[in-house]
Amino acid sequence: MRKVIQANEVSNLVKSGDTLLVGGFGLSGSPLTLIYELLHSDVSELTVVSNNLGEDGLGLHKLFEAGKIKKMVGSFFSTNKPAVTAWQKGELEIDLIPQGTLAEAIRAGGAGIGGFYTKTAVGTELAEGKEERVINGERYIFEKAIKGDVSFVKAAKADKLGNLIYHTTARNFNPLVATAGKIVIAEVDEIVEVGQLDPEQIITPHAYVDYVIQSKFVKQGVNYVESR
Amino acid sequence: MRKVIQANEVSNLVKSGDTLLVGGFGLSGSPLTLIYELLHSDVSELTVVSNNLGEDGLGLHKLFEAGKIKKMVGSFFSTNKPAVTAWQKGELEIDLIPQGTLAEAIRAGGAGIGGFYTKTAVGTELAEGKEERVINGERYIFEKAIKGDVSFVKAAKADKLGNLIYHTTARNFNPLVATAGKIVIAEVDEIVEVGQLDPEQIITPHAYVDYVIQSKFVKQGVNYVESR
Amino acid sequence: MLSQDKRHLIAKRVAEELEEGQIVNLGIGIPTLVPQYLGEKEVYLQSENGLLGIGPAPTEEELDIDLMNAGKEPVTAIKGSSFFSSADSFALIRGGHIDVAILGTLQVDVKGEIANWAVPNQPILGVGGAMDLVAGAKKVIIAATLFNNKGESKLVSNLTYKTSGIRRVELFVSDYAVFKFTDDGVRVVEIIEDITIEELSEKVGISLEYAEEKILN
Amino acid sequence: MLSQDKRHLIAKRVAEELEEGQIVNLGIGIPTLVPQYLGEKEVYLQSENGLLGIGPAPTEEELDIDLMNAGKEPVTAIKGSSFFSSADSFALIRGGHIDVAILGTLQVDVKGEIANWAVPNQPILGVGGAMDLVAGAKKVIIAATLFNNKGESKLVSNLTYKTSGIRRVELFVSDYAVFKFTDDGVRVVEIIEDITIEELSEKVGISLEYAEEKILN
Repeated sequence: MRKVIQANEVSNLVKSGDTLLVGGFGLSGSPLTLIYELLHSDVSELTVVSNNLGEDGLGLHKLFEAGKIKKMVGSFFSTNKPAVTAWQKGELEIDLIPQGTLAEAIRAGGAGIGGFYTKTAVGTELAEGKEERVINGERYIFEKAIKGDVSFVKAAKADKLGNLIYHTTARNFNPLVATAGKIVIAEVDEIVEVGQLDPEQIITPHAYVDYVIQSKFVKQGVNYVESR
Repeated sequence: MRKVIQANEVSNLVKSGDTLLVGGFGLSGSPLTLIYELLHSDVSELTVVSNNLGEDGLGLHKLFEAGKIKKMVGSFFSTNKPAVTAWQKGELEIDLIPQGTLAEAIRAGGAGIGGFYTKTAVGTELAEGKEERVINGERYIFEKAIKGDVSFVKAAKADKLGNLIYHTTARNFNPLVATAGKIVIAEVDEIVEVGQLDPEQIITPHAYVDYVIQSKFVKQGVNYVESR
Repeated sequence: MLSQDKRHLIAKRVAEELEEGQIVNLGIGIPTLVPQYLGEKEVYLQSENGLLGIGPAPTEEELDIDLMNAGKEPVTAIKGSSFFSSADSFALIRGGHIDVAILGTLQVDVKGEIANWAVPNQPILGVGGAMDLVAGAKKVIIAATLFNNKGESKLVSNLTYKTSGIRRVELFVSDYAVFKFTDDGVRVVEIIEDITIEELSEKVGISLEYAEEKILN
Repeated sequence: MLSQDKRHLIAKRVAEELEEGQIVNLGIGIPTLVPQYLGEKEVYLQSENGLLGIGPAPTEEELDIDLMNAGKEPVTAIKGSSFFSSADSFALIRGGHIDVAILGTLQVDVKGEIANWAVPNQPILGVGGAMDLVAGAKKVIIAATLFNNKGESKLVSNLTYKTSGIRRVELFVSDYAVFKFTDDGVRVVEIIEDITIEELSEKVGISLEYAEEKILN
């Protein structure tokens, strides 16, 4: 029941070919310490489920540059030029899903829901090949739940049991990916004693969290910088 | 934009034949003031979606005694003898749904999801007549989302915008029904100024809440009693 | 043995199955007796109505109608507990995040399928969270007396009561024996009552065999 | 008119459409200019990444990478704001709890169907929350110049770009006119630029009619 581990233990938890669920919206709320730990490992052929591929040269983008990502599943990659180029060359697979559908599919994966019907994207190119059904007179498309082998979560605080709270919009996809991975690792700014988090305010109960690491990054304006 | 109203304005918001979504687990977290306001109104033929039918002589059970409920949708009525008798006589329709499926269906209704596939109840009598589908090798059944005309919510505090927080397990179904009614009315123990609730701790954002009333009940041990 | 003693015997044996740090959901009845036999072992009790971290029974002063368990009994919450909605609670349950559900039952068949929600010859108007727990928990342990108050075995060849779902339970801890369910069917892991396996087979009406634990595990 | 003036003209006109207390989601571009024209009218701005209650732009000291809008620009949060996950945020959007979404577009057809996500002749690798907003918001107002930078009308008989969904928008506020979409098709509600409806029709390449507002509303 030792949940707090060292960052260098992380790469042992991820295998080549794994599906990795990663929280964050762009870099905001992105688990950078966890992501960068994989740079030094020999894992490869990862499928990464995350709204974006970090930003050019930062976050998940570094994993991509290091040739560790086979496929991305997310909602927005247009502004990431190297990813677009790699996709055009057939070097990167991309599965594009509307942002709300992505969020709902990850939640469903964590909640034991096999799939669901959404109004979003009905009649569009992103609905092609997907089952359509009329429910109460409205058109919906079917989406399957998403689960992962390992989830990378960024939270503001964890207690030693693994309960998590988040900070402002850095919450984003983090509580969702925390529910849907076989192994869930949370990177946090601060680790506190059990009892120091308000039970009404805990967003991710410790039942979801397998490991906790101390983040190596601190905020500096609109950047996260490595702490010394 | 006047959200805070008087209890006696509530019955004007409910029409005969409406589907009413009501929070609470047994009596715990039950919006008693809102429920009892309907006793003095002429609404009838209600379909009520709630985990239970209150408890004998209390909560929703009073609405049933007053002959205002045509149909109940929920997960547990066995211990409510008068309801069981009424069902046997054909005087009360009951739609029995597993508790988790009920919670998920109400959430789906509020979230623009038309329906979903759940593992719960596969192969049981409660799955009869429901579509079954195998997803990734596992059996699931289809459940439609639930929406209501009016939602009755019990919360601990509201600010004047309608943001809500709850208290311990009195939260239960309340945040769910708050998302899934065309008209959402929250009964609260305390109404505070805008800015007095922690933005990280708000469970129901004000976008969901149409009206707020002050509860007439206070806690006294394992009971809620009418305040004088 | 007195009925009350049997219930405690079962609860005590179930407690041995739990491991430090597990997330556990307790059904009503015998399962609620398990925590008193955990000793130093810390497990976290979840309640369907939205709590992880049920504490000891409240004092008179602590009684609070807001804070209930799924059996609608007043409870307390321990340090490190958290509250959540019913949707989030069943996401935890159905999504496979409960390590062990300890449930009572009316019947278990030899494959481990259980019937624990619909009381025979009564209107079927209650299910609660029973089917969600059966479908979702990582491991299901049945804690129940082997015979009902009519003297009928709860372990049966085929369910005659309504099934709670297709998921097979892992273990049935009774007052006579502990039964394990695998793809090969039911095996006796341990005999508790002073009885031979032949006598047990006869009482139950099913030919029972010991598990070869070393092979099975 | 300068391009920048046109953008503000559109934003100002859109601001008139909003009502006190509404929950509003703003797309990128012209929609982000709307708040400065609201005057005393209080609306609540929602951001897809999990915020209801976006405040004014942050000062240098307030800059915080944690606190961003959906365009990944730093923001602040007002009194009465709340934070939630992306799943809860899109539940709000898709579930019909956003009163008005103000979006840019590439094209609108005469029935009000829009194409606002896939830039032609570029790899389609981004959709973000565009389709969720189109499908879910109670009312969608398009805020865009009438002509793109090649001089082509964005109001078209049939979309030639990829649709954002089957839901038809209610209003298109452009720099030339305000268009309303009903079951009968598109109608001009108001002409902004000094131009006749005949001249407008010719420029757009579609025969346009005025709305009879009294009948339509």
